[in-house]
Amino acid sequence: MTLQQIYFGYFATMMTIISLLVVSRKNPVHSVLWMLVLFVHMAGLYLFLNAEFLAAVQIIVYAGAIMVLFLFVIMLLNLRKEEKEFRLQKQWPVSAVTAVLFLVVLVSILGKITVLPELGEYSIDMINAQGSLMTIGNVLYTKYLLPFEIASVLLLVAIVGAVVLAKKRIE
Amino acid sequence: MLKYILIPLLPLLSFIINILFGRNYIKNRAHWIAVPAILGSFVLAVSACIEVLNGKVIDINVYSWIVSGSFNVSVGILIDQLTAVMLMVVTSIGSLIFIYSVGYMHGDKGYYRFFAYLSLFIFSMLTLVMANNFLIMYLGWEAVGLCSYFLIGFWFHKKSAGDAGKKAFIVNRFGDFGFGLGVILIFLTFGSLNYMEVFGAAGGIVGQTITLLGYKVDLITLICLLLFCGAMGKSAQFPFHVWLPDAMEGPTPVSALIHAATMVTAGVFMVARCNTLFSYSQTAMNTVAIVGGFTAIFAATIALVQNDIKRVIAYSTVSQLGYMFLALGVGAYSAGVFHLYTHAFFKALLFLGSGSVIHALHHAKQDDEQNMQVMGGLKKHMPITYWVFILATLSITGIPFLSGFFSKDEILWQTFQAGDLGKFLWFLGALAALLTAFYSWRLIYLTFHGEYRGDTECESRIHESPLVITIPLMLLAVGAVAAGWVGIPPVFLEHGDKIGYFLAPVLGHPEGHGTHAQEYFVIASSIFVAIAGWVIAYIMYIKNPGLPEKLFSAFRPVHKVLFNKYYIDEFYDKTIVQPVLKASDKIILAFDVNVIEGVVNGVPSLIGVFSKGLRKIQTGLLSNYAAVMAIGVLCVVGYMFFMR
Amino acid sequence: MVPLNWYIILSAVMFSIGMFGFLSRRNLVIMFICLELMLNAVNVSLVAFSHYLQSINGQILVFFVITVAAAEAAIGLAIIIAYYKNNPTIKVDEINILKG
Amino acid sequence: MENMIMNQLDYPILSWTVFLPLIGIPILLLIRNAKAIRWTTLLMTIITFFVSLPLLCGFDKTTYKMQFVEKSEWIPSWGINYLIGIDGISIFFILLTTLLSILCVLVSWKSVGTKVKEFHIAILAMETGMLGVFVAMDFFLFYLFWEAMLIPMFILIGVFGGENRVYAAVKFFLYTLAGSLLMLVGIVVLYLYGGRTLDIMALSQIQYPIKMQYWLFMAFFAAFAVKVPMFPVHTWLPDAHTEAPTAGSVILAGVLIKMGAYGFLRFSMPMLPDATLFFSGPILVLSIIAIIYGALVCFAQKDFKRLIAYSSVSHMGFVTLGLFALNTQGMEGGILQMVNHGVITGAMFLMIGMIYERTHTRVIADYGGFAKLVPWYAGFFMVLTFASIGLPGTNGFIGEFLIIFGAFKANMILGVFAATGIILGAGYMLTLYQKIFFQDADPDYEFSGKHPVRDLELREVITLLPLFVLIFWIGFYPNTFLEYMHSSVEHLLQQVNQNVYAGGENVFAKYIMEIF
Repeated sequence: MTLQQIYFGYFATMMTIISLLVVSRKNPVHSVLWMLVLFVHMAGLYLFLNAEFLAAVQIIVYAGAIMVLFLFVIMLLNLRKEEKEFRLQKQWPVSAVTAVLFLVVLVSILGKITVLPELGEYSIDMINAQGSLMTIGNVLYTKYLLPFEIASVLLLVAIVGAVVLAKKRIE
Repeated sequence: MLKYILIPLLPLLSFIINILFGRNYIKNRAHWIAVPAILGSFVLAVSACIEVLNGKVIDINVYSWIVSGSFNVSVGILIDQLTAVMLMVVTSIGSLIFIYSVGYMHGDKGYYRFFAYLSLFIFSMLTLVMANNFLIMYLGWEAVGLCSYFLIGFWFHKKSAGDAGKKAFIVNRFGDFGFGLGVILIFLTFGSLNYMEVFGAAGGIVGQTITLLGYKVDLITLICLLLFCGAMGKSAQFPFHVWLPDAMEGPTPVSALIHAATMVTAGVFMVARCNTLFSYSQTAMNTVAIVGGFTAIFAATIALVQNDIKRVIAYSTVSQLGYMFLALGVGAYSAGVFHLYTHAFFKALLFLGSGSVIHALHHAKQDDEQNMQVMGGLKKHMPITYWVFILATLSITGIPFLSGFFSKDEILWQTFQAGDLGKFLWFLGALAALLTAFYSWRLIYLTFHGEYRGDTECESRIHESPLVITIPLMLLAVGAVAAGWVGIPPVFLEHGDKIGYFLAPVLGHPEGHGTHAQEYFVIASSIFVAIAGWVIAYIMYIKNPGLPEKLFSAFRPVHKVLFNKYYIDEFYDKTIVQPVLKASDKIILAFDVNVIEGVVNGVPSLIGVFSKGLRKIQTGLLSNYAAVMAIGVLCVVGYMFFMR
Repeated sequence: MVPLNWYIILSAVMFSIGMFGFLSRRNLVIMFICLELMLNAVNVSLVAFSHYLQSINGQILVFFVITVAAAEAAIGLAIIIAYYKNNPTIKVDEINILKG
Repeated sequence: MENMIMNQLDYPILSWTVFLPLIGIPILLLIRNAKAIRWTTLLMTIITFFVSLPLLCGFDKTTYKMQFVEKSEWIPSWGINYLIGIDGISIFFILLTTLLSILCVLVSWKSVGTKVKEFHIAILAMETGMLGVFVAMDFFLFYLFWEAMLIPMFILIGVFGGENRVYAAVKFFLYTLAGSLLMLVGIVVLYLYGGRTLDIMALSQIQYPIKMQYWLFMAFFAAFAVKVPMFPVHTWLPDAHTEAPTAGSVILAGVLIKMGAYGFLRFSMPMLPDATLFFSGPILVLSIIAIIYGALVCFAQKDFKRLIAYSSVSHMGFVTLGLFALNTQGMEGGILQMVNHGVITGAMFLMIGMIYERTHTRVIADYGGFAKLVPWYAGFFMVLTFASIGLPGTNGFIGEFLIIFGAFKANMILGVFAATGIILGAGYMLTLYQKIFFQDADPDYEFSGKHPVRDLELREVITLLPLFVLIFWIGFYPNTFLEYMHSSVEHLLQQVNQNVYAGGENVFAKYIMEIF
């Protein structure tokens, strides 16, 4: 068992366990905190797949911004008092079966994939030479310029939308 | 040609003028237009008859009416001997009745309307009589039915009058139903509707038969029976007689003109006109004779017990019409038409006489003025009407040397000669003559003899009708007496039967094969019968007035049946009228509403049921939708990777 | 050397856990978190592909996935707050105004 | 183009007649006050009528060919062209439509108070739609006008109608639409089989296989039977009539109903001769049922308009009987009866509208003793009653007699049953007349004394006059109208019976003869 496999095994098991915890916690705050831990592990995995920039983004954006936002909302709505009822909906077995079926189908598909598309020209060492941030920046601002601009517009729309929605209605 | 067209057109013009301008301009000066019009057409009719007398037959096609493929009918006029007789009857009696109704209808609100409808009636009757093809006759036929509808229902505010008018029109429509089909059948067999062509080709189709509902039916008999069905409807013969007594709701001049002299005789005229067709089919002749004979005796029995003066005379009309059809049935067409001619005079006289009686009682404020039980002893108050009535009754009962005797005796004699069926029918006829004598004299004694049974102070106000009423009565009385002298049988005065010879070219002249002895026996028997009826009536109503009551109570059921006219009205009502109304009420409406509406509204409600089912899927729960999406993706992916 | 399949299995497992959470949890906010979890599972597989197929596109796609996730979270939470104002519940099965 | 005679006149008369009312609509949009709207619409309809008049005198009676034909490319790629023309059969319907439209505008002078502009626009659009149907010689154009005509009628009933007008309007719309969609399928089949052309003349030359003819006939039958209201599918008519405003009822009874029968004449018979022969038996039986059923239902009607609606079901039963007797007299009688029915029932609805303006009730029981109150009205209605019964001297008789004659010639039993229709007709019409005009009203009846009902005024008499002139003109001298039809009917019968043309004998009718 090479060092890499042990490294991956740790991360895989930890991420599975944490995601199970995130899903099953009665108290939403605990879920969010476990989610944070999950993000940290994901950042570690990204580093392992030498996507340093993404690891950073993952930590800053996901963990830092989105999870904080969730915490704010949970605190705002002081949800803790509703923990008495049963967490799951009445037809949870159906969704459990669906989820498991999904898993089975996805995994069984792997067996079907026989031919791998040919490798792209961005080999790992070429990225390390430039630094992953540089390469992503080059490609982002040349080939994917339009999606980038659209993404910015999308964010703008989200901001405006969030503000409008959360504003107090003036009747 | 214009001269002949003017005969029917003058009354039409008077109708149009009266109906359009009557309400606000003419009001009760309508007779200034109507009477000259009818007199004008009377004069023209006389001139036409004189032309026909010296042998000229007028047959003109005015313009082609309907042209559709092979079907070609034109409006045309035919004036031959038969039409001449009818023209004389219609226009002469029409004029007298017009003058009479000037007095009778004086002061009535619908005065102009009355004269308008009367003129329209004269126009339609003349069209019917002067037609030269079956379709124009059909036109006249229906138009006459229309006018009788107007005139019977003249006092329309009375519900009974309205109903009677409607009943008359619908029963006539039953007759016209048969007549219309007959006309169509005639065209289909002969290819034309013109009289001359049809009668000319009649011989050719004697043997032909036609399959109808699987049976072989003789064509000529079928045509004659259909035509006769129309005649029965119009002339109120047995199955279709129900409308005539109710038609008495109309004013009396109407009853006189339409339901005595002219319209009801249209059926007789039609059968006489188609004598060539009828003579080819023995079965049709027999049916006509039997129906005629039966109706004569049947109507006479009902007339025995009626109390309404006009209904008695109405039933006597039905009975006399039965006589005419009897004559036609045995082939004595000229005798039938001769009886029609004389009957028109004395029956119109009877009606107008009773009209003047009712008029007088009406002025005397006597309620239920048509009921004979209320009258009595009017001899002192209304001498002229009394004597005129006497003359008319003498004539109708068949007292020798009066018009009724000659025409009725001629019929009985001709029936007698027509084989053993003829003998039986002759016996029926004689019996009917006995009953006729009885009820006619009963009417005289009840109204004019004995004491006044109405309330006494009214009696003082009863007085003779004004001259404008009595003059036409007297003229008609002359007609009632003298009209018969035209057809004195050869046995009294050789070649005396002038009308028979006059009508011969159209109707043919049956050679009598009975011996003189038989003829004398028939004449003697009819005289005996007339006097016997008179004597019985005299005993029952003058000698001991109590007798009728005792007799009626003795035969209580018989009296009830006769009084209610054999319950035929109720029978028709139950078998035809009610089922139609009930069918339309319940079955048809229910069918229409439930079945069709059910289907029509059922489809959308069915769709509604489906949609209600589908709505359950929209639960509103977010996770359900997400689950459905997930399953959807699952299926697609599964199919893509595993099924293909 | 860790083969690519393992990464994909890992992301599939995370994804189905996320899906189970999303489909069966009653609390709306938790459902959003599970949604984020599913997105991150996808990101993992994307990065793994980008790494093994030596093409940078995977990472850029993850970059865009993150922006979309952020926008989506913002709007979703705003909606929850707006809804919470007039109807103080965030139980999913009580929010069924859209019931047909 | 051997069976068409191009337009001889210097101006396209048919296009002008059809689209003149349409030109009126924008003018109406500009006007504001109601009075001006009414006068302009009246003017437009009168001009259309006078534009359509030269059709009569310019018409060549000797040929069966289509006349005044106008043709121009429309959608060349599909072979659809703007092709219009008329022949002996359709000429009277055009004149009837233009005449009735004038009368509709006149009769709703006072009764339509609100939304006057929309009402008159609907009438003008209606007129164009109807005229279009009668002149269209191209299936596409025909179907376009056939559907276009529904919308204004829907508006007329739906907006300006009585109490549950929406139900009636929707029912009318769906009934006709369902039928005409099937027809569309038929048209497409014909288009494809007939060599990608929609020209009706060309399509009627082609001999289609028997089985296909049966299916096509049923498809067309669905559309036309609904319009004619033949027996089972007639329930939309009474509702549509009771709820429609007077103008709507007049147009509905006067022209809309004729399109179904016209459709049979123009499409089903020439194009599908064998199917026509095959189906003529059942259709004859259906028409007999329609006659007797329609008449019987009239006995039990409480509502004035509903009774007249059912009576027109019975009259149209006569028309289909005449048409499918498949001999000259029956056919010509049928077409003439269509014109007659348009005149008589159109006039009757006009009069019902007038009395409704005064009494605001359609229940027969509320009326009584109107002969004293409104004598002129009673007189006019009397003439109509007897025209509708078919009294000789009026136009009803000519039509009915020819039809019964044709039916009798085709098959004796059918003729007898058809003739019973006359008796029933007399029954319910006279009962109606008696209940409304003769009988004395019951005391608590509010019209007798309180506010006197005023008699016909000049405007109303003028509205009725042309129709009454027509009643007596056709009654006394029908040849002026019959002459136009002879050659077209002859040609049509040849087309239908070309394989069994023994004096226009009806094959199926003989078949019935054996059964009975």
